[in-house]
Amino acid sequence: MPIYIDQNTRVLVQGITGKQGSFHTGQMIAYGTKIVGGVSPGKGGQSVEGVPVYNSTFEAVEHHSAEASILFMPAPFAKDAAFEALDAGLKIIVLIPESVPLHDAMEIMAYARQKNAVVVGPNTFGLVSSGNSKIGIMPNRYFVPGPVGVVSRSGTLCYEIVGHLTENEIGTTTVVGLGGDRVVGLHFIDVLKKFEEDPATEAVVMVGEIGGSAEEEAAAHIASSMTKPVIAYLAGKSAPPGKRMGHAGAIIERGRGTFESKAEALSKAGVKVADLPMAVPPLIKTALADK
Amino acid sequence: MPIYIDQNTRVLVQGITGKQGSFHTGQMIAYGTKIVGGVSPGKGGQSVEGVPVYNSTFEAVEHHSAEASILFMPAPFAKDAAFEALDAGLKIIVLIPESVPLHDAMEIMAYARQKNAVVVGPNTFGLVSSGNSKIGIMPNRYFVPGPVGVVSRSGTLCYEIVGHLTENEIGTTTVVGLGGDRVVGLHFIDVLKKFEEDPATEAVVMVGEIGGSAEEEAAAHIASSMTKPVIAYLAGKSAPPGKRMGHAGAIIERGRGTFESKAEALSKAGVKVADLPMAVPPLIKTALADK
Amino acid sequence: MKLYEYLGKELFSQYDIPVPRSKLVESADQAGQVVGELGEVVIKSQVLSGKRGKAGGIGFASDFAEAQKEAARILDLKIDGLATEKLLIEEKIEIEQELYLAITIDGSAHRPVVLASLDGGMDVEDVAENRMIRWPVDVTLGMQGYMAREICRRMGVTGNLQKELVNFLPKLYRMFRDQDAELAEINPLALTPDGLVAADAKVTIDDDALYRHQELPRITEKTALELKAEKLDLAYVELEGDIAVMANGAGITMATLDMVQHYGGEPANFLDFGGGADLEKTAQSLELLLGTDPKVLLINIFGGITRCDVVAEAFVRVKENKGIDLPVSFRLVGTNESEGRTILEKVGIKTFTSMDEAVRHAVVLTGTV
Amino acid sequence: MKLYEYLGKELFSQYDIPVPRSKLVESADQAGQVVGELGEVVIKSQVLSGKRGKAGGIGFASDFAEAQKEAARILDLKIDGLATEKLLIEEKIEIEQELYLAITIDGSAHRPVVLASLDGGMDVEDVAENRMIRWPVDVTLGMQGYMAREICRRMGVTGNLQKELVNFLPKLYRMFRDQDAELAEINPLALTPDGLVAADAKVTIDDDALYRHQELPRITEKTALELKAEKLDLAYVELEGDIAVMANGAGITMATLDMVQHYGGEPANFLDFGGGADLEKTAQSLELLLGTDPKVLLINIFGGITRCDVVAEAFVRVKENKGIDLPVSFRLVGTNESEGRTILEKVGIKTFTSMDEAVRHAVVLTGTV
Repeated sequence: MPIYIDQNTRVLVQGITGKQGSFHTGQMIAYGTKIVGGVSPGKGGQSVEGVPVYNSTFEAVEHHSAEASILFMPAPFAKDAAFEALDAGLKIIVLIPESVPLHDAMEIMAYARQKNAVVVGPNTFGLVSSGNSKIGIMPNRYFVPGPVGVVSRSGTLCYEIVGHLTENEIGTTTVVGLGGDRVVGLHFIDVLKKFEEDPATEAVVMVGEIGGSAEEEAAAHIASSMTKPVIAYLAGKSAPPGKRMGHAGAIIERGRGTFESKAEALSKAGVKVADLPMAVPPLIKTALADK
Repeated sequence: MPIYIDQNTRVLVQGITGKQGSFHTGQMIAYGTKIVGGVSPGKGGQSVEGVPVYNSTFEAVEHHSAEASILFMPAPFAKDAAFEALDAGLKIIVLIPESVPLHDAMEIMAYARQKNAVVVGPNTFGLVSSGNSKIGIMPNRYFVPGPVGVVSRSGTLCYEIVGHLTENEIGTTTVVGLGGDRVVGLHFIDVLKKFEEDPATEAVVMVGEIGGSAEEEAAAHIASSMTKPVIAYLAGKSAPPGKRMGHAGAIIERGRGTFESKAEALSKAGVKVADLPMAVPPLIKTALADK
Repeated sequence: MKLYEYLGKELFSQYDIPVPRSKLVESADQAGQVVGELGEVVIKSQVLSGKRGKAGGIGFASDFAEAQKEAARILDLKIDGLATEKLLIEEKIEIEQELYLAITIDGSAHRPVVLASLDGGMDVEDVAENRMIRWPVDVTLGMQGYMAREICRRMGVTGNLQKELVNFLPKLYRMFRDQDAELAEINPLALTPDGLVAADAKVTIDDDALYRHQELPRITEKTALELKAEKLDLAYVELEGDIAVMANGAGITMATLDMVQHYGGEPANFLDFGGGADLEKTAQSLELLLGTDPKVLLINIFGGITRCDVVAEAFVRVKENKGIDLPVSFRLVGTNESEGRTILEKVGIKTFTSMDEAVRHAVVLTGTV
Repeated sequence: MKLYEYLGKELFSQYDIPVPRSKLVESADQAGQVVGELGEVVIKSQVLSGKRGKAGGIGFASDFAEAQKEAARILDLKIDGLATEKLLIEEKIEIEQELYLAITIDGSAHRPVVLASLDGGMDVEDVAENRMIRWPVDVTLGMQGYMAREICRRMGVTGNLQKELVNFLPKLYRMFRDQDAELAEINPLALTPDGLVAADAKVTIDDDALYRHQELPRITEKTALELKAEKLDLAYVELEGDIAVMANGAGITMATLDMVQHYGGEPANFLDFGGGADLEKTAQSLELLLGTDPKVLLINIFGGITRCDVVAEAFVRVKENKGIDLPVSFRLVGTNESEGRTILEKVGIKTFTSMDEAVRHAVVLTGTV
């Protein structure tokens, strides 16, 4: 039983006529995603990769009763588009843009809470129900079905690790990109809960990084509520304090958010922390074998 | 089974140390209301009519796990107090103040919707579960138990009509004052639904007036969904257009909200419209006898 | 509080909402002079009436003489019974299309609602239901870009006009919210070669929120007596009849008037002196009513917070100090009823316990039935 | 973007938040002159370091000579490696009590959070957990009066100080929201006989929202090269080692640095050239790295949106145009991998498919292991 999305999830692409939007529409369709419509104000009536384009999200929802939306647009326009998606009743919103202002992101999350909607991102690669549907920008070929759930704060590093799993013939149930920003909609705990409930998921990989306290909170949750094995990889061990390492959230500030604090918390919670990306598959194999 | 409140409902009084607040605290206790605490910023530690006073609603809720609150304060402070009550988790908020700014009232209602709370008023006399509990400023003696639910936009006129019922030995289940303002929390339809579901209520009296469209909407609801008999009295038949008759909502504007439109809509819905307040009890008697 | 058109437009300008260039004048000569500055002009009476256009309160001129003549004509006019004190002289704008746009409050949804239509210039009631777009506003969200775009879509507006409206609507909403408006209506909203221009402005500010808008002038449509009552914090409305009515509560007062009419009488006023009034306020209410020179005085008291003895004492005080030499019909029930009755009986005033009887008696006293 | 204290205080003043009277100066003589205007003063280095006080960056003076001397001393100081360019000279205020007050963003709750403590003057980490009140703010509500009162209650603040704080907090929140701040910290917040005064100001503005704050000056803590990278829209951070690292994605870049260190090497930098970069941007990234004069170049490409052939072509272009005369360890997998490999082989560059091997090779190439 897939979590969040499955092969029947009806997806809109907001900002479908842009370069990124149109390219990834094609990629998502190729993966099997049910893209039912696109939105691009002023360009209604066109079609992209065979998908009809509408002037407003309301209009697209009226025609296609969509449930999810993926957003491609410059950051200054993300809030308006996300609010429109939420107001139009969509329940899964994947925010691809990076550099969304923090206060905009907080307002989006507050409105999503009111609407009981799930926001993935911003600054995420999206999420994929392996073999079923992807709403995101991840390369298609690495995401093949299997028993492992993956949740990650970063993109390419996640592909790297999923790539190692794939090489080792270990597939995934669902892979979720939380996004690299300080304020994002989904956190490790949200996804870990879903994996715990998902009968298809036998083990979990979490890909964390320095900054914030999401990994420490996840550790507390795992210790108290997870029965499935969790393997972690954490990036940023070598990062000096006070330097933001690309991601808005990846910074050691005021002594908080260090690699050591995260690794220690996770280890205490029974999570095996891999010291290298390639160390993840053996740990997963052991975990799966121990079941 | 009482609606909204019963003899166990735990009530706070916000603005308890003021003249109105302290007087009505005594009156409510005399009626049987479970007043568990009062709030008056800066006056925590005092006691009014034996009720402990706190500096904040949060503090009062912490100590007494209250469910409802009645607010006495000048209109400019009503919004802050109502938000505090909602934020502190109270689910029934009775707003006594009149002259609350419309935009403040709209913001209160929006927040109450988020919090799944019921706001009665503003500019209401409150509500009473006859013989059990009252959260309001209505005179105690007219509200005796019986089979009739009453819902009214105005105060003294409602007492007049309930007085006529009492003289005729017809008691009430619950009496709800909606409030005389243009923006109020509860509307006729909300209360009519509750009366329809309430096994103790055998017939309903609604006391309406000119202005707005609440009576017309109620009529549509009654026609489609009410099985219990409804008797109405409408004030303002003689009011000229464009003159606001005391209540903020009681005005015939742009040809809307007239007595005739309301009376016609209600009659069509099968509601008997009394031409005088004293004509209500005979109509109710007939309705109860016809059951 | 309704604002004159020119004040509404001053508010619009504060929010960067385009209005025609204009001058406010008070005489025909001034009107004439303005033509030199603005060229072809529209001359508009500044009265608070929706019937201004139909009543001839708008004129056109392109030179001094024309403007002077039209202005003089309008200044002489009575519109809906109202005289014109100020004229707004506006440049004539080139209108390509007329829209209707308003934000008002939908009490039953307890929300603001945007009303927008391509049928500008018509009265709001005359626009076909399916041609009037209604967008309820979530006050926690306000008016955001996507909402404006969606309103445009539902109106069938595209292209340049859409861009204009998407820019325009959030400004109007901000004004509506910030200024505690209960109505902000622009009819027509004119599409000109330079973009959208508010050709008219009907703005009403919530009276209960005026305390936070000290910068706004105070405009009243009330009579002198109504103003006096307002100062005393009484809800008072002048009517045409001869039975002065006083009661405690808006609903019961309305019901009393209705009953007066039901029995063939004509109420002279609406006076709700509220719940829990003290002796002073009650006495002032009575004095106010006596000043209106009615034939009969009808007092209807159902005492809840209001104490019957206080009302009775106030009555006696006014009777002794000022004299009450007209017939009185007095209904008195509720809190401290018997004390009140005793006080009144001492000065020879009989009271009723039934509202019905009291009203019928009042009508009889007018001698008209 | 971190603001200097004086800029933070300028923002405070815009929101009616009291700050001490002050003058900004750039020389010791100017500092001396200011004493005449302000009386007893505090002289504060305007550097972006939390260690200013401990490093001697604050002085006191009550006359010209003292101020001149202290100012000169501070201007000569290096604080956290930073020189002082400006001094803020403030009137010395009479402090009755020192509080801590901050608003920051709690990422895990995706909300702002107010931090308030009676233990002002201490570092935020040193305040005992139960003495630090945390109030998460619902952004749809903002900071309302009752919340400020409740924060006071939880702090144990009553009386006059409560009134002051209830007035103060909403202003600070409004500043925080309007200015897109991610941190607004006042430590100490001083209670003086005239009320609360912000004795310090640490304000950080969200870089991603700077585009809507054109009125704010641009302050950077970046090196020249980091600034150059910023202009090219690259995430670049200078580090101390000798292996220049370039990868596509923040997480993978961090992981690459970690692995370099794991195998005993030292990275010279963090350079994430992002996903889907074109030939131009990729070439610019390479040129930037070569300009830093590293011993070894490590390129780690896991192509998703990023195309391997584009990266290879960019490499060849830079190699041919500018020359790349240092050893390179190149990892290349993903989209158009074989095309990329072919292009590189033509110029004699061998590639790895394993990140692990590529990193180990890079470390070996430094000759330090």
